[in-house]
Amino acid sequence: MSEAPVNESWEPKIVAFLCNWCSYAGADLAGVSRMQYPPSIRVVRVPCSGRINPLFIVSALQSGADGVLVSGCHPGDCHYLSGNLVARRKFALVKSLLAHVGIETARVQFSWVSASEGGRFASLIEQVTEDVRKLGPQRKLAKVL
Amino acid sequence: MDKALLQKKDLDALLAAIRMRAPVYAPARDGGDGGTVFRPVESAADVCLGQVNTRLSVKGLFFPQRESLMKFSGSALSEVTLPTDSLVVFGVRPCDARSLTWLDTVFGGGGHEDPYFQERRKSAVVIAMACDQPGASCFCTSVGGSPYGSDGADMLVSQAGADGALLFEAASEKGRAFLEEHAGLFAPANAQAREAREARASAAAKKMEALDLTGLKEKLDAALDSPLWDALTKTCLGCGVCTYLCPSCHCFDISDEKSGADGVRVRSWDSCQYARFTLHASGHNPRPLKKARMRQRVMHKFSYAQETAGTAFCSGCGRCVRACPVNLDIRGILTAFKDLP
Amino acid sequence: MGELASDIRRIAREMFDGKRIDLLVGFEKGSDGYRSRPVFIESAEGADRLTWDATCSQNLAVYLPSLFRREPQKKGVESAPPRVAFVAKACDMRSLIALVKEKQAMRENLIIIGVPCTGVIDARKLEKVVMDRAGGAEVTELVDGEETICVHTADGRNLSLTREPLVQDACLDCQFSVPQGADVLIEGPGRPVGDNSGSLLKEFAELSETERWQKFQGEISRCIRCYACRQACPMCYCTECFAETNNPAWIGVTTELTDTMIFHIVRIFHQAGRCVECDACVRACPMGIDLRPFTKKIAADVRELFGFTPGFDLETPPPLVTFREDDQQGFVTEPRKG
Amino acid sequence: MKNPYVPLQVTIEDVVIENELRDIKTFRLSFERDEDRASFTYLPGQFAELSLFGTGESPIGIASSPTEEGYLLFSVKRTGVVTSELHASAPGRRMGVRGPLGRPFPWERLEGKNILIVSGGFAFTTLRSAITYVLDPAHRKMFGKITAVYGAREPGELLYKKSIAEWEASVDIEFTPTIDRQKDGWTGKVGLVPNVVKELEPSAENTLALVCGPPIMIKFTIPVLRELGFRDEDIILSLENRMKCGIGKCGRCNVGPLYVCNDGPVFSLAQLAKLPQEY
Repeated sequence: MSEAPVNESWEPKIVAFLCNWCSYAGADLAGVSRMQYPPSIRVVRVPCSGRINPLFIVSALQSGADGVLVSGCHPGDCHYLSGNLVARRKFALVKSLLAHVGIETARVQFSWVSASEGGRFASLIEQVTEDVRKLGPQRKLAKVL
Repeated sequence: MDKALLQKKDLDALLAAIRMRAPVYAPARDGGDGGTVFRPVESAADVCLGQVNTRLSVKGLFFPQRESLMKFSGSALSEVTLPTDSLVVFGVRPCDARSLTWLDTVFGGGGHEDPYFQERRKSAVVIAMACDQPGASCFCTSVGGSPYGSDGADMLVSQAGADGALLFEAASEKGRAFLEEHAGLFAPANAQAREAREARASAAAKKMEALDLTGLKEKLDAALDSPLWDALTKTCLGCGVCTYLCPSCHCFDISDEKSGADGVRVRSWDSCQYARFTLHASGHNPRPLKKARMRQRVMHKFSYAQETAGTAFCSGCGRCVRACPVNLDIRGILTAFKDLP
Repeated sequence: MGELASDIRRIAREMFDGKRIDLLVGFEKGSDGYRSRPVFIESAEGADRLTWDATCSQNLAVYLPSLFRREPQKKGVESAPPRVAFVAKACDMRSLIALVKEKQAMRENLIIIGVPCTGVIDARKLEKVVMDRAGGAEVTELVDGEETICVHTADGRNLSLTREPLVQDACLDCQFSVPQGADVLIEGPGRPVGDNSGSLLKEFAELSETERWQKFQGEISRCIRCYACRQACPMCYCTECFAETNNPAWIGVTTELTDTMIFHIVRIFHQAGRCVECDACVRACPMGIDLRPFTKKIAADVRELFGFTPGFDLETPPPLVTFREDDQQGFVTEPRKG
Repeated sequence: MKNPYVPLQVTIEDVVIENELRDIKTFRLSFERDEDRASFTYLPGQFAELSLFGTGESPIGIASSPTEEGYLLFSVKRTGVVTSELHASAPGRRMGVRGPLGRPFPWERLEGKNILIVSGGFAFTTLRSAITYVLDPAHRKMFGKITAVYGAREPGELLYKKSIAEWEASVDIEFTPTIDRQKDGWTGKVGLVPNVVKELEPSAENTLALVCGPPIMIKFTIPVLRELGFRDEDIILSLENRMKCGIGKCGRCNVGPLYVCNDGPVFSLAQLAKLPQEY
């Protein structure tokens, strides 16, 4: 894999899978409230965090994402009652397995953000961006042709 | 010079001399379980010649499992990526070397030359290592080969000299040129070594039980719809081990990979044993069942190849026998058809 | 022929004679003296082919889904699903149960002939020992004793080898050597409960992130995408695998390293709540890739996080189709402020 | 050494929607380089790999005739990944063509013969090429009587409607379009292709039959042709199988020892009778 130079202008690219009902609305709220957060995320809206296939996560990394964030409704608040709770089990395993094979834990993060938590969303993005920035560009699973 | 002796201790010097010009590939350790594959070696110490055969055959050096055919940018071709480097392979078993002659037929014939294969083949020197200790799953003598055969190789090496000195025999013009080039390291072959070579060759061949496969093609052709196909392939798992390890299997896929607008068109090994291999976009599959897929594998090697190339495409290297997860032994399949009334 | 083998033959014959089954999946002698292989027996006469010894390593449950996968049936002329008997070690049996749980077969159409297991021989370990002791010779015959394995080599040598070092790793950790809940249980010695404290995983986990990645990458870089691991795995029964679909094409079809790594990561992830740690994938690999540090991780996590061990009762739902409100979520990112 | 994997660069000049279902479009492609145009010499019955970089390649029969100079026509049904991408392409897009590949209809044998063309549905494309070729004034005298039956489920699914009208009116060819079931506004023949052939009773004398269609049509047409006296050697079929290389190497399109790409796609029924039915 080629070594792209890491310079000061490098900004992490983070793919954020946000559930339609809570986290996407939370991101919307952060936006209309004019809250500042780093422009590092590329949002993919999904109907529910239960829609997340682990392949989405590794495909994002393979396509060159430096980090992946998945965010859904808080447990108990799922629009579909239990989508996020079933998903939580998957997420725990994915997170653990990726870390086990040696992918930095902060590359793939999971969180809960409700529709009313614009501030929480902004600080989540700030924090995840900072975590990923510290790690530098993601090269382990990025496909270089 | 056709035949020459190399003292075992001089193998290092020979490898070093070759490496001045081209990388040397030879069987070398791979993984924790004692298996070997062909990879670049630096000295004789890296070379493992003790095992029956390498995990993967030599074909991958000429027909890599993944290779770029061309690069593109947007909707236009940007570069044709023909290989340019030459190589020398040392320690190829005669079964593998013989299979190269069939790959030559496939990639060089049919009215379309395959420049990628041909470029590599043209520039390479193949040094075969005679086989003194065939394994229990080896059957080269049943399919017209020999543990001391040199088909497909430029040179055959055997441990026929006194004190294990290596006897090099040129098998092609390239081989003769090689011996001339490195003449300083070699001593002339003596009569003793020549005699020892013959004795060892016949001893090695005797270590294998030969199957009588005469008339097999006719039997297979007549048994296309035989229930044996189903009966013999029930336990097949449908993986690609037999075909990927086979030195003569050459099926491939072509696929495009891109990131952004740029990408490569790559060729990669594929297997007739995979259900999707022949699947049409419409959903129709001409070989939907594993009995049809196994029939294809066996027929291609032992019947179709006879018609198109005049020889069976099986060198009896035994890899498919050894590595099949369910021990589906092609010798058993062949014998079952051969024994049909 | 051992005692267990003759028991298996007798039981098989009785079942065919009593017209209780249409098919029996068991083991027969392999072609090379030190391996056995799966066999499908369809009549009482065929039962004589059955064998049982320490070389019966494959997990036969791999054949179950295909036996029950049938063409759509025409109304009014439905054919009855087959009645199948399986000769099963404890791990085979657990896979069978896990498959029934996932609706791949009807339990009532299955007869499980449980055979206690003292650990099966790892063909690769055997080859390596024989290579060290007898050069390149191949094994032509193997006789299993309790403490020793006697092998005969192609060049006419007889070797007496200590059994335990030849037993495959999966068996060394084995917690369940006697099939539980088999329809017919053949009497015989089992294997003492092994050490499953997870020393392999612990050792691996103690490595640095970089070392773990290097090990993972190093193993996977030798993968040739022959799919033997997947095909040999009883729980990899999807008719269409994510690794091969072209629409969407999740990953490339070649041995490009990230494609291969993703194939293995996701395949192993798909085994969550399914893997019975039988090592069928490891055994099948023609490249000798050691997947164990990774496959065992998913099994251990499922045990620890969800208290689930696959392959026993049919009632407990698989762990990934259910949840508990108090499932641990320590991995979830809590923003420090906001 | 010519590299058979490298496509020739072309541009999509025009796209025509052929049917009411809108899943078949005809693409007119023009070469970007004159030397490529000159090197692409073909005969009806051959095919080419349409090459979309980043998506892949798809083997498609050539629908234009060599007598139509300066461009190539390909009628493509939207089915898989490549054909879907192609359907989403507009004139002006650059792409590749690799070919011509395979063997054409047996033109040497066809010379001096009567020709019976039997086709159904979407498989008509290379026969459009054949008809255009034989009706060309320079060629027409080389052949005897030309009869064609072309069927589709309904009128909207018949390809090349404008050409069909011309052929129906032409004295050089006896062209009979047919549809499976009566539909309002259709004044032509109604009936399944095999039945229409039976009804027309074309003579087998000195005649070769070119048959392209869905498997079910072929299955029922062959007995009709045999009954009319056609020998298996004189019934010519065109097969399709999944392909990658198109040059007889990659190993997936073979039927017995023959590769559909290199030895076909055109085969006589006599050739196929000896082979496993893997198509």
